[in-house]
Amino acid sequence: MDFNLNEEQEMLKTAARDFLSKECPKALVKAMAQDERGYPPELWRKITELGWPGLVFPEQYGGSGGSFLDLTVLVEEMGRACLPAPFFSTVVLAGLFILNAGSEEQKQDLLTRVVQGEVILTLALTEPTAGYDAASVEVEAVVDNGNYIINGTKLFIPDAHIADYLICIARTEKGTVPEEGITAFLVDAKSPGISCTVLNTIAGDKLCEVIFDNVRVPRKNIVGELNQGWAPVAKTLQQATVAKCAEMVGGAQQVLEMSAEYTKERIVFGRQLGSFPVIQQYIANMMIDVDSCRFLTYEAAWKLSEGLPCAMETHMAKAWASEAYQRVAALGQQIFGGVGFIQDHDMPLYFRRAKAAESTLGDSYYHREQLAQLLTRAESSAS
Amino acid sequence: MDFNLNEEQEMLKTAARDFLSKECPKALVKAMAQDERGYPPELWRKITELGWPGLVFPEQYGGSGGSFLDLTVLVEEMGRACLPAPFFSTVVLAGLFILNAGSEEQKQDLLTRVVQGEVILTLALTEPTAGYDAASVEVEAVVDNGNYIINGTKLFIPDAHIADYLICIARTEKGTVPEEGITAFLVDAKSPGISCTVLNTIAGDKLCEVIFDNVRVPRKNIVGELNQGWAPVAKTLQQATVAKCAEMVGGAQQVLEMSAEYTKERIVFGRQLGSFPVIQQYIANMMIDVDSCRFLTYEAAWKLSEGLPCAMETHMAKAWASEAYQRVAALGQQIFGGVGFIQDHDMPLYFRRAKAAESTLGDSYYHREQLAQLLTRAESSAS
Amino acid sequence: MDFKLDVPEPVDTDTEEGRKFRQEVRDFLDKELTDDVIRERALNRDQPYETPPLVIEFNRKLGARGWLSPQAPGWPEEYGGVERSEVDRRILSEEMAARGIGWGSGYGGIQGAVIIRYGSEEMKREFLPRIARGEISFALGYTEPNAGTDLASLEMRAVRDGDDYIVNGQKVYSSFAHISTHHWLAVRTDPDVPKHRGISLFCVDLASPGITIRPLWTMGGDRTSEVFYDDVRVPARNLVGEENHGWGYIREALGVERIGMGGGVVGAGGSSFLNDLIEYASETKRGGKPLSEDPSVRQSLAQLAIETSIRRLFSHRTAWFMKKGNIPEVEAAMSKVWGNELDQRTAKVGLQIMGLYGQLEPGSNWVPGNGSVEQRYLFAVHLSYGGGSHELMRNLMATRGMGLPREPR
Amino acid sequence: MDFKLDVPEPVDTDTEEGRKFRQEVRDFLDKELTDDVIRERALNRDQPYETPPLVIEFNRKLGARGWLSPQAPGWPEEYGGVERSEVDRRILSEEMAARGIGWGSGYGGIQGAVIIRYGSEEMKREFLPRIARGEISFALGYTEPNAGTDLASLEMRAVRDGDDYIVNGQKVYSSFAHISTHHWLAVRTDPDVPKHRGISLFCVDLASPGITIRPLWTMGGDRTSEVFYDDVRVPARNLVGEENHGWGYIREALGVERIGMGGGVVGAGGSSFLNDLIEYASETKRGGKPLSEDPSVRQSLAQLAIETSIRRLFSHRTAWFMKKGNIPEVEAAMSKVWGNELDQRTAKVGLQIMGLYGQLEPGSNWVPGNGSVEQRYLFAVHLSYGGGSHELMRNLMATRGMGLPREPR
Repeated sequence: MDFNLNEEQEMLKTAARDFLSKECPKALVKAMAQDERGYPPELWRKITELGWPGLVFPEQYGGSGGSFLDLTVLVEEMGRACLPAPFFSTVVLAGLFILNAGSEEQKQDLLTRVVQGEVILTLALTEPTAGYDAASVEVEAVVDNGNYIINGTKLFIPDAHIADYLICIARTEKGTVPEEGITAFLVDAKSPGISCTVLNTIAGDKLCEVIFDNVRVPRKNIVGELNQGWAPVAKTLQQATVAKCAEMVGGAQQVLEMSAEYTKERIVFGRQLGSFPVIQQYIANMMIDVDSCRFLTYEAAWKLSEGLPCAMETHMAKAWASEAYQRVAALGQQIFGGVGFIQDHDMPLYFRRAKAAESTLGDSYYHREQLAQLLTRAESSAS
Repeated sequence: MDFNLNEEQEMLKTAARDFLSKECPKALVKAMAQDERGYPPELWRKITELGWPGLVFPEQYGGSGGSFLDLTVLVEEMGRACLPAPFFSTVVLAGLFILNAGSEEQKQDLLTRVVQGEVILTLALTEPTAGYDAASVEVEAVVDNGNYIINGTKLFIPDAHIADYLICIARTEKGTVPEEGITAFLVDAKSPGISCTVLNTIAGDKLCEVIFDNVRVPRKNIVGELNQGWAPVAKTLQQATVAKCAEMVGGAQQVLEMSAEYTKERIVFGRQLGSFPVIQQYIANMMIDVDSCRFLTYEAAWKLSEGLPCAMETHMAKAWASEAYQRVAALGQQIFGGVGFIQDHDMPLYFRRAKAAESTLGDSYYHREQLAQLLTRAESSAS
Repeated sequence: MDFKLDVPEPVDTDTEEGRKFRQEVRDFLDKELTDDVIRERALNRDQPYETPPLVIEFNRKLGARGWLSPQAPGWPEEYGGVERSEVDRRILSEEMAARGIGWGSGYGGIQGAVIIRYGSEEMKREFLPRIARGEISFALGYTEPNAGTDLASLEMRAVRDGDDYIVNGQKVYSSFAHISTHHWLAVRTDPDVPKHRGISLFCVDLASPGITIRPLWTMGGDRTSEVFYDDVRVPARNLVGEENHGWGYIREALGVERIGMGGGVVGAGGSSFLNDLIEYASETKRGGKPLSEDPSVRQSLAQLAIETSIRRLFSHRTAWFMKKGNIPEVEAAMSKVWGNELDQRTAKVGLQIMGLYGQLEPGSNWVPGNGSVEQRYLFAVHLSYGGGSHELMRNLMATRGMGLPREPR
Repeated sequence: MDFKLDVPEPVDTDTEEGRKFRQEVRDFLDKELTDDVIRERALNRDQPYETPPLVIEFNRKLGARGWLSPQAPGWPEEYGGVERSEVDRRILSEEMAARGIGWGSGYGGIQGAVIIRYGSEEMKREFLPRIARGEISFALGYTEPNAGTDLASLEMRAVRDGDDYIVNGQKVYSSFAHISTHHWLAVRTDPDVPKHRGISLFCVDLASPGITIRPLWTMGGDRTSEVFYDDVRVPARNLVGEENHGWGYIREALGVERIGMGGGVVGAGGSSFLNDLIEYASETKRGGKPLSEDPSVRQSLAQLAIETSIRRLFSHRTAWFMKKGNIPEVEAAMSKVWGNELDQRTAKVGLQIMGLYGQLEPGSNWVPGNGSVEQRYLFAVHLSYGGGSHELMRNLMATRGMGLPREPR
């Protein structure tokens, strides 16, 4: 057991924190929520120069071959800084999917460009059905003359409005179980028949509605196996879920720290706010929530890094973090009071993101139910 | 709207409180938890002399024709005092069932004797199925030569060990729905074939296992209509549920008051315990729980008294009180600390009863689900 | 006990005059009571002390006809009270209730109540008729950057200078200051006495030279304001009551205000919101089944229904307690704490039930109910400290309600 | 980071001597480590500072063979430490782990740790070997009727008289005092200095004349004791460390003690309890279906599984932190608060799932699992104040962990 990061990870963490606190001030974050694109290309260029998009990809694609745990460390700092950049969509969702499922040729082509910061990608999975299971995939792709024609609506797709390519998860066959008959297509975002609308969201992130109206995709753009697309989606979802938890850990940690600092500065009834025992109880509860989120998340990330099975750990981390981050943010708001309720303050950034993060990639109920299946299945197979 | 009791109810409440604080000290309550019978006959005699068993029954049966709200006031004080007496079993469960379902002759016979304190009754409803719905009734009564033969096990039956008669709810027919084919039988507790064992319970109340082994009951002992017994059971359950809530309100109120008093006496770190803001938050939360339980309960009781429908109010009261009383008792334990953990203290009486009361007559999940049925049914019929 | 709603004695409004008046009221409401006014009133129900813009306009029109409510309990005629007949009052009540808003719980009432009790004769004659006519609207000037929960530590200064006071300093979170006519301003007039004893209260014309109002946008999307005073001259006749007695008036106003918080208008607000959620859950399918068939959703909705009932009962208890002539300090605190925390929970559960759709904001494609739940989720954040922090409310409940000793200071 | 469990380097125990020793240990355990001892140890896992009766007996037998654990980290031989070979230690660990108990986390270790650090040479020679042999068992003598959470306000007096101290007064909640050999007694030796500076610590032979032990039965069904001292003579050589320095030793002992609380032995306790619940839910039918198919039950069990994982991670973190040579004050407090409150929740959820059956007590017909969950529900009540109230633990976490200012006294 070792609860410390290793030396390289500590360096990565420090470097990322320093960089982001300098290059990604909160004013920029707030401006980007209003911005049409939603990210500053200049900052994204610098991030690419730092090699972050390539951190987790193998060296043969230009990456630095870092572990999933390394990625987790980096994403935590992004969550802390509320970084407005297409990292999660391009690297975590689409990039890892390509790594998990793509052909060598696709990896060479796409991952190399991801690493260089030349393309923005995203994974077009969710739909108006609003679920993360295979049964929720209803967008259809039918074969036509060696091509596929995609029809339907994808919803809540991050960064689709700026993406060069979408990886569209579509149904190509009605299988006997929902997991069968799903295929992933690499779709040029400028293909005729695609229309994309940015949704207004609580976090000011850029989730999109993407309508596919007879969108034609060549067969060679299938990523992975025809009809066998669910397995890599599931794997990618697991990785993305842990990464999302890391983002939440970063945010929660920052809320805790800024709240604790504020309780030392703020004078109420002639005393520092932090000297009131009720406030101390709040801070202690926030500490418990932050540490518990952190450990659950990093245990899952470590297992992913080591190639160990971690379905249970992933469900635990996301079920817990979804609620804990919201609790931490709510206590932060209560501690800051009026000053934290002003939109210009940093608190609302976290309060809003905590809500968004809860619903993304499955909420607490969903993950507890998944966990219960594993728990009771283990039980019934043991007895 | 009037949140005060009326003058007679205030008098009843004061008289009951005075009487019980004198005649039912906590030492007696504790002794009775160890006692085989579980109640002091002398005290029961005095209670009968006060007319409490007759409070809610019409004058033609020797009662004083009080309202259900009057009964609620009285039962609250019993809950406050942790009264060990067969009142709930005899009057609330069996007595009200007879009033709801019995023939004039049965009422004359039985209720008159209840009022006089001559008989102890109970309702034998629950079984190892441990539910309060009709489907949980599996004990069978089959007709045999004008008599009925009852077989099966009733479980968690209060005061069966001292009861003169049991009202046994049995299945006489397989109906198309579980509510059909249920019949109530008045059974002499000394009938051959009945064996009764007292269970050890957290509250030290006397819940029993009652095994019916070919118990013969004459046809005339049917209370109400053959096969139509569920409706009066359901009505009685509603009344008993509200009465149980009143008992819980009384207990919670007492815990709040004794905890608040203790915080004024106890000196910690040179100050009264109650001057610590964290303790004040606890007491405030207890106040909210006590008042909310009280109002929900009394609204349901008032509606019962007025003959108004109150299924929703009943589910609300029990769902809420089941959890709130436990919260109040747990905070009481936390405030008293070590001294309240000693079995001789009064706190454990309430902590234990709060748990027992939660599971009795349907717990929070059960009542919330029932409530949800009413809420969504209203919605779907409205739309 | 009696849980029947208090229904007034029947009055025959079906006379020729009555019918005519009813038609007049209906025509007026058809024209003036727009959906936007109704929504603004509902959103504002937890801030009865400040008047939002459309309501200001609507009140002015009501006031012009003598139909505004602050005087409903009966202000003397010399202060602008209009003695309407029982029939008229009943019709006004019924018609406005039919549109989902109450009559008799209008704005400006809190300031009016303080002025009628403590104001000089001159102030009463100047302000009360204009409040009754809806011509005056107030923004609160209490909070400062260093005086929030601990309000009495406010630092803004007013110095007597002839017939005026010269006022300097800054207020924050002064909602609707940019569209109100007056500031209900608490300032320090004596810095050399214990902090509670040197505060005075003024009615300040917000058009006075030297006042600058700057917007502050809240997380809830609403605008509030900072108000800066730079050598502002306020006539001494605008002092409410006595100099240096302001803290007592403010406490009284805060107490009155709090009564309306959390519960809102009895029976309104919270429960219709819950009904919307139940309707949403019944009509929205996930995985082929209505959300309302999901057992967790059912448990959540049932729990909210119970807690909403408790809100209703707490509100009724407070109202009943006041009606008996008591000051419902503990009762109002309980009602505020409960109602406001319930608002937070309800919005949270609402968004949770909506899943991914819960994060959508007004105006977005696919947004359920135009984002009203999401807006409420953000708005509700401030309810647990605005108008008295819930930590202080709970301390008050324990000390005043159960006699716990106060924390030694 | 690395979440692999720390597994010791492999050691070849499969030698002839090793096999022989293993057989000897197995035979011993077959005979002495009864189910009752195991259960008593498990129940006592949150009170590592006092030794329950069957464990006292078992430890004595282990100690007689030199197999007891307090000396496991290595006490010098002159104080009774037995230098066992790595092979022997490994075999003892493995065999006891196979029976579900740990080796190396025995009783008397806390007192031993204080004595070895602060005790006089004479005291070390007198007590440590007997602790190592399991001959001595301690009951804590800290709490008094007016000194619980605020322990330093204890009033019991010891007055020097020649080579002895004369002790008078009363202790409460002194668990197992009636079967222990010694009292680990905190008394006031100087009443004229600030309260923390006048406390001393003694090892008192509980057989001393003038000591009366009276039973106190707890809600959890366990016996604890009141201990009365009436002019009890305690030899001055039984003073631990220096006179009037007792508070420092007690705080240190409390800190060590707390490390074990909440988490218990890493990985043990809580999770097997949860597994029992899952098993119960899977095997018990209600309305024809296993309880484990009820969605609410599933949510509850999953939540407990997550919270139990958090307990495990908190415990491991504390252990790791200590291993690095740090004093885990904040970490241990978090672990205690979390673990003990989780124990309360787990028992509560357990009973709730059992429905009507949840209220049955041990020995009753129909009781599930002989009432172990119900007993735990009652027992767990005291965990949130015993060994440091959770309010104080949280204050400590915030002040030491995040640097919040202490409450002014």
